[in-house]
Amino acid sequence: MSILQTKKLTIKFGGLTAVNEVDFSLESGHIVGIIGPNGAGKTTFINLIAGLHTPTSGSVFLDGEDITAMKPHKRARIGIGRTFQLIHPLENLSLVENVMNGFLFAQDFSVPKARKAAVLLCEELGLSRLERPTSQMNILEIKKMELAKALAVNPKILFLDEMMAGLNSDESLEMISLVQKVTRSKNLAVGVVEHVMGVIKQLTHSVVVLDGGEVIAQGKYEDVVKNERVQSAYLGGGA
Amino acid sequence: MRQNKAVIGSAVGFIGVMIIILLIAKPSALIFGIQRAGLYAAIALPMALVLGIVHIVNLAHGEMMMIAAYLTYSICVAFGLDPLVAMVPTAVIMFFVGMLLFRFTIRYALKAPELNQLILTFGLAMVLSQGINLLATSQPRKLSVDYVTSSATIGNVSFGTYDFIFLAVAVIFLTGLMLFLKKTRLGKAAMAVGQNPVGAQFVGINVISTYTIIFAIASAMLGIMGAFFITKMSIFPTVGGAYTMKSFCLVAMAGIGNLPMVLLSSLVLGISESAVQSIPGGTGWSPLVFFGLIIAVILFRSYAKTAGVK
Amino acid sequence: MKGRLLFACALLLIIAAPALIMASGAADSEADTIKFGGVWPLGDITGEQGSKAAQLAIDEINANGGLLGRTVELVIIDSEFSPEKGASAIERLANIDKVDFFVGGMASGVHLGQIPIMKKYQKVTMWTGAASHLAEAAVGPDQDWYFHLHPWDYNQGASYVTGWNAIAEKYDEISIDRWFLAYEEGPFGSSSFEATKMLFSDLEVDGEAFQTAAAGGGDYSAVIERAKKYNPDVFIWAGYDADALPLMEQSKTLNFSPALYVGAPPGWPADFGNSPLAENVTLYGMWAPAINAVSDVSKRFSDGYVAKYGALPATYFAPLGYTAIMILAEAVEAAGTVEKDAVIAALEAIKYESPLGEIISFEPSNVISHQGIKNQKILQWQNGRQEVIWPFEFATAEPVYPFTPWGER
Amino acid sequence: MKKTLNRTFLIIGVLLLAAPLFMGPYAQSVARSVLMYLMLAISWNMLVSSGQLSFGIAGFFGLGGYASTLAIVYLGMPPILSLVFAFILVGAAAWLLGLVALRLRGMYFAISTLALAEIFRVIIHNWHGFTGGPNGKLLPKLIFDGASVPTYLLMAVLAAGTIAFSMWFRRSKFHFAVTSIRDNEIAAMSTGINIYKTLLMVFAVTSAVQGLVGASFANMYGFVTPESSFNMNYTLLPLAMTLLGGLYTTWGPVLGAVLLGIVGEYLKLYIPYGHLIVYGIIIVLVILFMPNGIVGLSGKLLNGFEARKKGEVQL
Repeated sequence: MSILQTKKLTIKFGGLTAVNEVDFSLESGHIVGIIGPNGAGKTTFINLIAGLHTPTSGSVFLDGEDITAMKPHKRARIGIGRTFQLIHPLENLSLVENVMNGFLFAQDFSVPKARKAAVLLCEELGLSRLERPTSQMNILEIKKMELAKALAVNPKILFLDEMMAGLNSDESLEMISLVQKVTRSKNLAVGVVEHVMGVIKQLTHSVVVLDGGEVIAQGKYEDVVKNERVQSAYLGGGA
Repeated sequence: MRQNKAVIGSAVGFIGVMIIILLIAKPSALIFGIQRAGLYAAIALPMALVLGIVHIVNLAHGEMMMIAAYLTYSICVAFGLDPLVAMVPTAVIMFFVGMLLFRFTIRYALKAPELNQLILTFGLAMVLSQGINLLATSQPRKLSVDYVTSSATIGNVSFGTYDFIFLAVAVIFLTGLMLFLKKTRLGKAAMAVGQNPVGAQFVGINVISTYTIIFAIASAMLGIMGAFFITKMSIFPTVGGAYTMKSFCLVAMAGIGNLPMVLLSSLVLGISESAVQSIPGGTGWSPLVFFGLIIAVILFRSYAKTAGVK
Repeated sequence: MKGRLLFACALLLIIAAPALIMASGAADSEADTIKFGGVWPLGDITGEQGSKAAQLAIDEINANGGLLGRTVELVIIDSEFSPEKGASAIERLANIDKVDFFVGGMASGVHLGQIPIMKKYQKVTMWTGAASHLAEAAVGPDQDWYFHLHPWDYNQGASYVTGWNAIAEKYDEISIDRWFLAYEEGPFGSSSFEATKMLFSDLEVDGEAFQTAAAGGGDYSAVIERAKKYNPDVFIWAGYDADALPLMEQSKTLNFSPALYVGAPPGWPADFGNSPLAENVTLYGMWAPAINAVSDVSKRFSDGYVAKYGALPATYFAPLGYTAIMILAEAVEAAGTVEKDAVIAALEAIKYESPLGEIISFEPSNVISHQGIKNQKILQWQNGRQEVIWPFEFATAEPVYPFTPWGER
Repeated sequence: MKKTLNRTFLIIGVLLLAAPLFMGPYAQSVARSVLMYLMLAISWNMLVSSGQLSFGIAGFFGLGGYASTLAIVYLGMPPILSLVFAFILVGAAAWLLGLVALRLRGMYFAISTLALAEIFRVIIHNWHGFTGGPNGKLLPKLIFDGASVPTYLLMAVLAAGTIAFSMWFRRSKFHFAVTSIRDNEIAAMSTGINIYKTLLMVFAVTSAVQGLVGASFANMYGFVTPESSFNMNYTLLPLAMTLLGGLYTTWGPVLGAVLLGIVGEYLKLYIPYGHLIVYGIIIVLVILFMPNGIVGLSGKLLNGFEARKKGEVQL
């Protein structure tokens, strides 16, 4: 039974239809890749689910409940976690304080309790020297912190937007196993936007291909990449 | 862009409706309002330029105009010149004053949070006005020139003709700036710097010197305005403060970096203020109209912008 | 983190320490000096010249051998036009400088903050400013130590009634039946309007507010247009010095020339008299250099001021500041002591010939028991000078009537 | 170690607050006005920690003064109660206005707060019958009948309360919420922070503090007038003080208010004509050479701590 569902989700900006009637679902314990060429509407789609945009039409369901009109901060509280394509460390908070936010606000922990929980979570992800300002962290640590921030809201579903961008192959591998580990241990439903096909292949259980805001294919990675429409979309031929 | 058109459309519409109402009910209020709008716009345009390109809210804006006015006054008194002639040396001097102020103070606060720039320019404003107070006392000064009182009568409405010069100055400032920004190399560079300082640096534009020149140009414009100002108004050390605030409000109402809207906003405010003042007992309430309109416009724009995007 | 905290505290202490010393260590006051404590807004020309004129009086007294054989001293503190600064200044004068008398004053908004503090110390006070009846109410009755030189707002209003009636009676051609008041919308202008409406209730009075140039206004077209339509015999504007010339210019532009064009600002802009627009403008005031012609005290004061500061005083707060010191000195001389009750008694009996022309003595006003001057004078700009036209005993010129139309100058 | 330092600090703080009690009415009078600015600066600094720049301090200050005065004059409210009344009324007004104004950000929010402050002033100025119009209103008597020591004590208690509130604020959830909002609203939202509600609460409470200060001003000096109660100085000086001391901290505004307050008082004794120029020059120099304020600078000096470029220091 899928935990997250979208039905004919659509958003238009002026004349441009960025996401067009997308039906999509996620299941707990599964990792779904969301791929497509630049401008296909992947990030817009995540923003729609996170509540940053209001859809023009269509709806979003979490656990069968319609959350289409819900405010973004509420969605975080009911278990939608995400990371950002452009990373957003809160630079005036230290590493651990960045992670504490989710515990404090999505889970209503007290400050000392949130700190303890954040320390535990950071250790689980292999982060150390937790009182550092974010400006003293390297890119892998920042990415891990972003993951920790998303996990701190105690998510049921998790969207990872370009988590591997900027990482070298060793670091990517480390992140991949980390994501797989938390998906299993927390029984998460995960959506991954990624450009590197190798990562998608390794990480995901299935993929959805977006082009021009529409789903043009979905299924197992191996099958989908053979799809003609997908190939022409990536080659720039258009559908 | 769309919302911009909506704002311009409603501003023009508003002005149109006001003009029609006033033409029927109180033609003189319309004329006074347009004249007042010219003064507002001419003073606010240099601030809009600085804010749009250098991204500095200059709280010493009015004080710089005050300095320019005192400069004009001193030049006129010393050499017996007409203020509109003394305008030329004033503008030149103010160009360099602006350059120095920028080079030695504001430049160092560019990278700091905008709050630092606010307080820095607030400190400068204080130094300028208190300095003049010490040198020239708080007693107001004014140059009297004959042509200021020229007037015309249409039907039974008499009004000053000289006052239209402020509208002319505003229009000349505006077209001059638009041409400068769109047609000249320096202007294009300034636009590029204003939109994306980092990117501009990559294509080889010297950001700091562009900022300096823009600030100096704005100061020279204030120099010109200072000369015009003293033909109509008295000057005293604290005369600038109110115009800093008014300009700031106008620029915010127009939207940052939108020079033509400064003129439109001035017209909206000038005519509305004048209309309110033409009602007996209305003067006391005219600031309410001024500030109320500003809030309304800002809110309207923010709603127009967020419609569809949360 | 904690280190920084300590550092911050240490810094606080370092900053505060001199303040502690400054505040607790009383200024070494010689028992031999008689001390006056003065508070003015020194950044404003009224306060600047008022305080300088008071210093002139102090210098003159010392040059003549002091007071009761003791030297006199004036401690001047800036009120910065702020009630809390003005109030702190009084506290300082009372506790640190330990002055014998309070003098000075300008702006009701500052004085309202000072009055409660003054009441606490009840030192003999000779105040030269603050015209608001609200300030008088704040002082309240039965405060025998409080002496107020400047007329209250209603005194001024009443003196205009008296003055204009006298003028209308003496000069047949002058008519004063229809009044229009253009007033700035602040406390000064609007209380002038209220008072005028009340005092001239048997005449036709109308008015309209304008935004003073001192507060960012300066467009008088609306009010002039209304006045022109009303067509008054007397047009009065109650605004500030910054309004004077622009208002005249806009009147000329709109061709508005009432028979009596009266300005009632507390001060005039520099070189107003030199402007051709100024000619025949009538004004209210308490002093003008022209009074030197009818008063020796005025001349002595005025010459002394010019000798010391190089220019004629531009506001009547200068002679008022000078008067405040001199009148207290004369009372101390008469009492033979600086002891409070004796000085108050001497002040109650005093008849001091002031540089303002009047012989000042203290009488009750609406609330307080010691009000000094109750009249403003009516003056007129003639040939670049302010000439007194009323009260007639100080008159230095006949009024020019009617106001020369703009086209004929 | 930590305990001793805390205790040292507490003792110094209490000593400093208590010192004017033994230094006579003049010191108390100056200290009172320092404490007033200190509270305005601290409260403003709490809101600015969320990135929202308010130019409306003078507006809420004046509103509080009028609320308290009118409550005393018309309702015969006891002075202390009128302070509470002003606190609540201004807080409620700020809440309602915040509902609209907090949709705006950056310069636009700043301008709208400035405009609101002016609108308060204009309404009070023109409402002759009720507010006394341009002339203002007198209070029947001063709080504690104007006695210097109790009045100072009241201000000291209010200031200590404000400082304590700010210290709590900087350890509480609010600290995390406002700092996140200042850094990045979208990221803040995605961790579950209700931005609008957080800002609304901070705006209402800090404005209420400003109203309380205005009310105590009215009760200390016994009057309100539109010109003095809505004076722009009440907006601009707390800003300058906060910046001088250091943004985003509790002790920054405290230091700034004490320093500028006392320097201002000093200067005018030695330079009676023209001391405000020196005051202005000090502000300019401080911004140029200590862009992070004294607390930021001292932080750097002590820790060699260069990393946080915005110079934030948690105390």
